Amino acid sequence: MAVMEMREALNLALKEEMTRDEKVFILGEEVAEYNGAYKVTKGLLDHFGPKRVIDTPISESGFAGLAVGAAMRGLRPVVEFMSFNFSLVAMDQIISNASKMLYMSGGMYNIPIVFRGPNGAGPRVSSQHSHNMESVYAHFPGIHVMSPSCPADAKGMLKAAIRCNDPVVFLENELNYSMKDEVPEGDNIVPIGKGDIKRAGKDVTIIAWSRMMGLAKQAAEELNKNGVDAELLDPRSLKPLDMPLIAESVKKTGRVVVVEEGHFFSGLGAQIADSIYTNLFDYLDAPIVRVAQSENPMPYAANLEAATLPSVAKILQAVDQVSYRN
Amino acid sequence: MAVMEMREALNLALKEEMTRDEKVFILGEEVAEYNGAYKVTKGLLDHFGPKRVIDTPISESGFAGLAVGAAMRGLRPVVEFMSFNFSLVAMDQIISNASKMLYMSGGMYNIPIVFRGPNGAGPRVSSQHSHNMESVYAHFPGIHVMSPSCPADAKGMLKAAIRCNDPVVFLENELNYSMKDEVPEGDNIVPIGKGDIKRAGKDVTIIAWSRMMGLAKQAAEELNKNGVDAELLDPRSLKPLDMPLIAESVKKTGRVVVVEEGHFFSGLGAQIADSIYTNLFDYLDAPIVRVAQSENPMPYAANLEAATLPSVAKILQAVDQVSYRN
Amino acid sequence: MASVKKEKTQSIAREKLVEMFEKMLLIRYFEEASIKAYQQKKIAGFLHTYIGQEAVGVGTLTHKLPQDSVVTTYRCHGLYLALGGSPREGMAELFGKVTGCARGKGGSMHFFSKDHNFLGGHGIVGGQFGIGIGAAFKSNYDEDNAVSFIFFGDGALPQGTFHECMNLAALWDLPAIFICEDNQYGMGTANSRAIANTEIASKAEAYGIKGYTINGMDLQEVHDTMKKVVHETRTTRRPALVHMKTYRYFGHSVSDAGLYRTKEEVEQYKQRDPILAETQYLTENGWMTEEEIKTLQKKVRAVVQDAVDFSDESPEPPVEELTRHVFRDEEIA
Amino acid sequence: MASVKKEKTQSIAREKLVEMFEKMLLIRYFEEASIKAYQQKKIAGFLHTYIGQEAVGVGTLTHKLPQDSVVTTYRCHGLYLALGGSPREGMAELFGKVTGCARGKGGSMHFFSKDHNFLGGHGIVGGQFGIGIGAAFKSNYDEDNAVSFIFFGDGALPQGTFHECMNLAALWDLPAIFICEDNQYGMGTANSRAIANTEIASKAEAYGIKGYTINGMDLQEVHDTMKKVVHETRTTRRPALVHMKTYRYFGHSVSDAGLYRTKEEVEQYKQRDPILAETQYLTENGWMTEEEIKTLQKKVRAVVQDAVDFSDESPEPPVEELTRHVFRDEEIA
Ligand SMILES: Cc1ncc(C[n+]2csc(CCOP(=O)(O)OP(=O)(O)O)c2C)c(N)n1
Ligand SMILES: Cc1ncc(C[n+]2csc(CCOP(=O)(O)OP(=O)(O)O)c2C)c(N)n1
Ligand SMILES: [Mg+2]
Ligand SMILES: [Mg+2]
Repeated sequence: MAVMEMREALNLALKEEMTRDEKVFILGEEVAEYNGAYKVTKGLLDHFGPKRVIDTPISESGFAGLAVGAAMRGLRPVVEFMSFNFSLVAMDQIISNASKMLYMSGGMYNIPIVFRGPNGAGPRVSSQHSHNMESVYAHFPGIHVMSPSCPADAKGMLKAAIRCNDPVVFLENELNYSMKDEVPEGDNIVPIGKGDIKRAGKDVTIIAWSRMMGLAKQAAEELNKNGVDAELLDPRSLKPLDMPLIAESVKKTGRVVVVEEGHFFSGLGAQIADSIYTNLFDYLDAPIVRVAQSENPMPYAANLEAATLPSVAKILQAVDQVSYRN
Repeated sequence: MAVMEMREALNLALKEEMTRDEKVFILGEEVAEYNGAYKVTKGLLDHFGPKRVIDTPISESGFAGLAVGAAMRGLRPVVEFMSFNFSLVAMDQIISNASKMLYMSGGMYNIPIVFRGPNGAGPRVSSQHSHNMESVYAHFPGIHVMSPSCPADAKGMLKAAIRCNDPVVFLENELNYSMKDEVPEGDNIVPIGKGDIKRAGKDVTIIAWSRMMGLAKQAAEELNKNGVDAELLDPRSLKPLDMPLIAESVKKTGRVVVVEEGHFFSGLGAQIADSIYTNLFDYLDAPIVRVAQSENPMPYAANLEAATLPSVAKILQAVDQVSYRN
Repeated sequence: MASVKKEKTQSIAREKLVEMFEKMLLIRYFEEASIKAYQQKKIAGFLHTYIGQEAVGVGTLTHKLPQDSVVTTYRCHGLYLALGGSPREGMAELFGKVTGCARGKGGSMHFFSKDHNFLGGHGIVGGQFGIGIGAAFKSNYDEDNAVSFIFFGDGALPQGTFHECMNLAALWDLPAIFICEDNQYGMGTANSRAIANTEIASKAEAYGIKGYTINGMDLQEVHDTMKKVVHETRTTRRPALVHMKTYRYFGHSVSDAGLYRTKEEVEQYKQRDPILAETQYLTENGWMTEEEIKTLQKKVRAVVQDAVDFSDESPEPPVEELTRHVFRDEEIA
Repeated sequence: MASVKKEKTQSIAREKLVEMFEKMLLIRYFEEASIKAYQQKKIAGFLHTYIGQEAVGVGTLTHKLPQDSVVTTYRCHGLYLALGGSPREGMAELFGKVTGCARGKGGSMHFFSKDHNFLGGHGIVGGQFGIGIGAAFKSNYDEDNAVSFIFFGDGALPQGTFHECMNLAALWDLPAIFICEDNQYGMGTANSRAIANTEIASKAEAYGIKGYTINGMDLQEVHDTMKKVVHETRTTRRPALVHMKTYRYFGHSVSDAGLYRTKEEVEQYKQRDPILAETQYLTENGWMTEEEIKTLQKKVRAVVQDAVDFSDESPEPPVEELTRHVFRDEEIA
């Protein structure tokens, strides 16, 4: 198995899928000549040429909309948002058009688009550049939401997203792009809707995705030293959620911590918690504890930024709390 | 006490606040010469003139942004979205600018804007015109979210929103505009963050807001016939939530149904449920039951539309379920 | 009305003109029937009719080739019918029946037809621009020589997406024809209260493309000029902006009282009604007798009545339809 | 470099020119210091410097009256300093210290100054247009005779908000001056790959307003033309569009390798450096001796060093700051 960075795994997924299906093309700001703001599309222009790897002006609404029209006429666009913060100006195209089209056309026009790019806080980029969009996109039916936490998943999930015949919001993370790990050769599709146990354990289930899984892993190591055996569950697909997998884990541990990078109020963790309470109430030994970003915009100052975001310490504290150890 | 329609109560709030403070002005599509698409602004142009009651082109992002700039320089804009569906094209101005400005300017520029208009499904207006936006706007810190369920609240809440020195998303409902009820004279401010018990009861707490409170009231009457005494709680402010009031009610009833018009997944109800589970776990006699719109875009056909939306029957079923009666 | 005989060039063959005339009649009668059905509460929600604007859609889309795409606003019935969409399926859509062109799920604002690459029927003002240039992009991608017709109202011009998509189309040589159906109002707002510089065609220059102004009440002018524009866009791959001056006789939607304009203004436009004008043209040129016109009108009315009957008799969507078509890959979810 | 003595009109008095020259120096040195501090990891996140574009901001904002407003992009340090913003508070903001102009919460992209009605420092491309016209709107509302300066990059022109706000400003006579700082690239994208029709000033016509093209590397040209434009907008209340041709010497932000342009191109622009040009002008005209220039440079360097020292010594925001300023009405929430 090759070891590669997350950005390389994503790049490989794009390359393989573009090779497999010539209806797949990618467009976005700086994806071509600049090789991508975060180099995820590196080399694709050279390989596939300007017909299929397309630099756009700063017109997110325009090119997201273009992708919808192209998809209706049979192409399979991959739209890169330089970051998902900028998807806010294109939101109407994603919600009102991409996610509604199949339904409101009575099944006539499906929209095979992947909207992808980094989600969440970059390092020290402050208020307007640090949004976590998962709970927003997950709220509207007609669109899937995925977010990988390791290179192998990144590749297998992006391939699944590209092959999906419906719109997918695919949330990467800038701070994870240089994460290195093994990536199996071949297709190794990770189906939409399938979560993964990243560490088996019996005492507490920590649900985390994207960059938060890294923190959860560190927390699990710490916990292990103290004799707490944490199970790490990565839903991978944030919508639809892999409820069978979650149920299996919760039945085993009886205790759940949900970690998300985004804001607490109306965060995706609230839905995950609600789904667990509703379906697994009798298996819970304690109320679920959520770890999330605090309820303020992202500050620039280093100390405040650190205080805002979830951390290993906060996860440990949450595990303590859910285990009635505090 | 005068009896008036919800639209008249809102109109009166606007009129009184514009009279009180000449920095308050209103802008939006058709608010002036047309007297408002839903007549909420009726007569305001005649009364205050075109300087303060302003018809805009269809440029939601432009005029929402204009409001932000005007607010930074000391005015107090009320922005009418003809419906909150159209706020999707202005979302970046609301999230990235209005809700972040005070924080990212280190406390320098506050943004006293009310973004208001009908939210949720109009009658038979299909996929693109039926969004419930509460959980989206409530997710981002820096903005309050309110939604009235009766004329008196509509007036008192809108006045509070206009006097608030921070941005408020104020969600009305087209189907409620002609609801008639008593409205007390005078200011009768309903403070942001204060919920209300619309019916006291002891067996089950039904949390509902906006048009859903009407359904909840009908359900409560039905329940009463069967000897079930429901408490109806309207949070009114959806963010911040009135957790003390909710706690009081839950401690009394031990059973909770949350009704929202919007979609289930990542709906605001998930957060309300999560907050209750977290803070009041030991008081709950059964898992909370949520009633929400089903997980599909809004269909046009009458029978499908009816099947999608929450209904009295669905609330009754939820109460049955939470009471272990099914 | 003065004779139109000599004002027009006979650039259109009789057969073609009769065909277009029939389409205009179909749209007119279809829309009249829809208003009636709305009053009978068989139709609900919004209903935006195309009455008055028939010449724009019919005169333009007669130049559409099978591979071309068309997209428009919520005011979509006319274009759907102009393209050859089934009146039965159109009316059934308005009635919310499963036999509708969108299975009763879309409604009045969301007509679609895959057979005609009719990409809808869109409710968000400006939301269709991207779709239209996307179809044009596809045409270049697949080199199928298609063009894309993007219809929009004057009210959509101040939206940001207009600018973004004009720029993208001009920058990338996307064969998109931006057709502004300027019926002079966006709801109750006269376009001069919404658009700085109402010389709409002149906005093309900002993007380095060509702009055209057409009297959209004149079927033959629409036909002739659009023939040229479509040919040019098809061959050069350069987008174009077309300003169609037209008028809607009814309110913005059925619930609009129309207090923002005078009856005289409406009457004035009705004098220039394209159906009236072509009726005169056909008879004065001896292309059709009054008798033939009446027969044709009858035939078209029967088609519309059949559509209404069909819709009346059609079933509502079964309730399983509620959760179908959320995703194409229905096994996920 | 050829003598500039005779090419320029002496429309600017010595004192004024020296003042502007000093401002340009301040910006240049401040930005150089910020790059250094970034390398020393005292600054993090994005850092977009104004080096090369000094003449635009300085030559324009010298015409600002106290009641006027200014808004710009993330490339905001230069304008902040041109307005008279405190170098200490600016640098401290970059250092993320509580003494910063946004209390360390905004960072490089979000400078603000209420004293100067400097409305920020905005990170979303195009996000500031609305703010700018809103300030202009306020000026009409309060009849305070102000104008609004809206700076934006060439890369923002394809954004929908540009169009929406140009249209609103022209439609409503909002005294906003739209100043496109065309440094020829939006990140790695040459403007010709982003904008159909790069004659930016000509886009004013689409809105029925005036457009101007200015050599943004020439302080005196900027000063003179903007004097006229500002006066015109202030008196007529008509917005204007100004195309400033300029150049950034460094990468888009500090992390940009700049492979999309040649060293020769950069060098060519550096030859036209406004600080260099004005140095020559001042000395050749005998307005300052080389000695005086050196003394001035030293003085300005000391100001910047003081700002760095101040920022080094300033405290981080106390952790209570984390949840402050989410709302003005802090009791709600
Ligand atoms: C983004 C958005 N804002 C507002 C509306 C509400 N609305 C629907 S149609 C309309 C007027 C549009 O006028 P125009 O574009 O001229 O088209 P016409 O109805 O005249 O054909 C408005 C304001 C909407 N659908 N979408
Ligand atoms: C809506 C949006 N899309 C993308 C970005 C990422 N981005 C930041 S700056 C920039 C280039 C802007 O170029 P230009 O407007 O010319 O300004 P300059 O940096 O040259 O001053 C891009 C693409 C953003 N901040 N906002
Ligand atoms: Mg119109
Ligand atoms: Mg630039």
